[in-house]
Amino acid sequence: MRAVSVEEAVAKIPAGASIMVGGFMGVGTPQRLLDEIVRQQKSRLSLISNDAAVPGKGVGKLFDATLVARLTASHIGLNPKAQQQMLANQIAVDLIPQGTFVERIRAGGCGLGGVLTPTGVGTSVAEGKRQIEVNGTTFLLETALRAQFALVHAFLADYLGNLTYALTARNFNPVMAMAADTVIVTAEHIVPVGVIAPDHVMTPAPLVDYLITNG
Amino acid sequence: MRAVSVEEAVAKIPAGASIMVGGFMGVGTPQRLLDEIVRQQKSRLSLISNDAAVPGKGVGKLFDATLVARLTASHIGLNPKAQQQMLANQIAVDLIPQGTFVERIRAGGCGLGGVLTPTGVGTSVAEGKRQIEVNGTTFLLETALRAQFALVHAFLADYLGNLTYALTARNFNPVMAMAADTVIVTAEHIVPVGVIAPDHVMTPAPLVDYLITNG
Amino acid sequence: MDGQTIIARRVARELHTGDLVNLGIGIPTLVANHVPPELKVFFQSENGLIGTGPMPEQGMAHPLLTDAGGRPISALPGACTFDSAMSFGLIRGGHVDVTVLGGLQVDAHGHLANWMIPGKMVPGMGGAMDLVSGAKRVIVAMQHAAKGKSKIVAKCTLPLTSTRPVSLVVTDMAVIAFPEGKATLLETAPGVSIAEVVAVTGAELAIPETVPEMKI
Amino acid sequence: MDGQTIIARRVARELHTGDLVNLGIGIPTLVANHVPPELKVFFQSENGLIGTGPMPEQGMAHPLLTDAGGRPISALPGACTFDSAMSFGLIRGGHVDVTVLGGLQVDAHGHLANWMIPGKMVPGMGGAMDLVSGAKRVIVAMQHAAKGKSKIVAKCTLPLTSTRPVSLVVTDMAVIAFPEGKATLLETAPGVSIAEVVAVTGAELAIPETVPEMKI
Repeated sequence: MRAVSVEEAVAKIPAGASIMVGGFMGVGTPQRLLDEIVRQQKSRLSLISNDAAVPGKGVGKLFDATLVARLTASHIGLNPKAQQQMLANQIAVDLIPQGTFVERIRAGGCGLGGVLTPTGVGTSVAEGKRQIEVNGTTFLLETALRAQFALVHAFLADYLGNLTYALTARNFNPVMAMAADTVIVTAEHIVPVGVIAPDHVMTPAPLVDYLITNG
Repeated sequence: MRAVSVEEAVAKIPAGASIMVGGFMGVGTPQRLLDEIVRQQKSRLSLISNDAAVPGKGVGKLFDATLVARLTASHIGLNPKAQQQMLANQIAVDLIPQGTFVERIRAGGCGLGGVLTPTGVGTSVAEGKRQIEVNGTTFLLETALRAQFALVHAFLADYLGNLTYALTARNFNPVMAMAADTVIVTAEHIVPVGVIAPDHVMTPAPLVDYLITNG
Repeated sequence: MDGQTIIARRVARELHTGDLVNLGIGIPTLVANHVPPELKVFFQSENGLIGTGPMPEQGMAHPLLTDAGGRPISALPGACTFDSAMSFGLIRGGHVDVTVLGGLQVDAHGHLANWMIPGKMVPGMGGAMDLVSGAKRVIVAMQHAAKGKSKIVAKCTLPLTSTRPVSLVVTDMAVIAFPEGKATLLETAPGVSIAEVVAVTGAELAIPETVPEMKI
Repeated sequence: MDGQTIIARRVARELHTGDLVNLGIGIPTLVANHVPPELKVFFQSENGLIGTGPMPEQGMAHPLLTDAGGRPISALPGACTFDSAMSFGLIRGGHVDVTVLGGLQVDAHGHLANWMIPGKMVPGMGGAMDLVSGAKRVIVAMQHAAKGKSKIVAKCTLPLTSTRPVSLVVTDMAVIAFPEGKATLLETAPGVSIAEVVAVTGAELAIPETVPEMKI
């Protein structure tokens, strides 16, 4: 793990990169990283995020700045800008069930090729997907999902990079922290080693590549 | 959740039942439940447990009392009694890689039909299993594993049934607590509601069916 | 009593102490207000919480504690939090005893459509498909008809949420279940006759010998 | 210096600050004793810990803090614990930078057999298959020969642990890698000649122009 400024971290992300961003309707989202992505105008991003938040908040800012070329998400209904950009074919959008979304990312982070889920069998979600029967039940094969970068927001980060999350801001963050080549973290508080008890660490330090420094 | 005596809880387990037992080499194992199973001589058990521990400890006691008919595990090398019973064909043993073992149980608990793992491809583990290719890589299809009963050992349990585990005694316990029809829990300490902070709960209360009372 | 309150009160009677319950947005959210205090139910918010409590008092909201719509909530004593993999493990794995969801259409076989109107509303399914596939019981809470058209239809014309039939539909006019895959009228709302229900139902309804009035 | 110490010291030189490292039982365990203190390495114990420390002082052991063999260990400041699904997610997902494992046989293509001797030793594979499938680098630490027979063989006769070739084999006599799928002698142990290595190696060995002596 290296501690770097937000400018230095975002400079590592090329235009056109695939990025996973933690958060649920903007809660638990690394806002400082998103602001800096907008400032550095990283365009044509392939965004993997549960939702599109709302304009002006969380990943919503990426749609305000029209920096997204492709979106993989479970729900974008509360961001009219993302909806407009989708309907105008400015963004290619892949909408998938939320449980499938998180399970595909988990598979990507855990070295699994995919999982068999009952969700979506017999619906439009099944189109183009392999169906596999196990003991007489039909499942969809949903394949692993990874990204070049995971942008993660923690509550506490210690000097080694151990992370904890608070309340409903945990959501997709610990899962995404396993599923990207490079993991960049912002934290509400950076604390000395030992402040987080071993049993309370949710993302182990070796998973973190860059921790954004204060100020 | 109901709080019951260890005698009452074990009385609910019929002979021949399938039971998942948490613990790793006897660490994090619900010892009181195992002792009572031996006392009540529940025989022909189908045991799902990472290992066979050692004679006299943890699930090792079930082999001492020859109560196991079938074992699904990843490692039994440190229990000569389990080895003998396997080699004498007194126990049917299914040995599977540890990562596959836990992932199959997780699938069982999370409503997945199975997972695709690279582990075991091209080895004897692959025999009789479906192989599935994803983006040019071959994976084994490993199907979900569930049991009638999960016997779980926690560090703290609150009056509602929320659980935490300590240090390396967590291991398979939270995963198994999701993958059985009936979940029976022993805890080192039973504490009032609120003693365990929401972010530190590892097994949510609604998963627990029976908590074994003190004494 | 208005239609939404009738629905919410009737659905609340389906819950039991110890149940893990997930409420969708819209009318389902209102159910929480009608659960009697002696009933100890666990409410899950799929963004990562069991034990959701009411809106916090003025000035007490925490930005990291919200419902799935991003609105501030509180957490009851004994609440717990988790990541999204666990949240949907609970949902898909059958650990949620009851989910209550809104509906656009429910058909004669109990199939639900509630996530998309092609060419019009394409918000994404969020957690709806997992909830209908995985929860032990799926209750649809919706108005019986919208703009004069029945939402109970012979066959869904909108994209399905799941091929698994729902357990129960509670509307402002009736309670309907699907024994043996056939829409069956179980109860009528206060002051609503069987004939009135049949008149505004777009699917064939089996009518048992006795159809009691909803207790709400 | 005895053979085990040679192996452990040489393997330790493969580790870098920040690496997440998993050590198997036997000789691999000894590697931890030879890591220089300025090297900040994370050691994983697959029963659920990153940050394993040395045996606790007399009277300080805790029954809920052990290694994968059930022996008491300690935890360093900054350690963290997790369940087995996470532990093997780390392993299978390529988050472990280096795993060091014992071996029964390694063949000319780098295939490892280390978990079973049919009819004799059937303990189960534990975590070995996941580690060899998933860790970024797999290092085998073993004696070059046992009972006069080379453990480096043309083709494994024992059941394979994985079809993925290992990255490096470190023995009491040599360091061997498998560039382009071919066993290649990289280094010899102090006082051991190339000819001696070749004589006790059961597989064809590519010998580069210069084969330096191990730095240990």
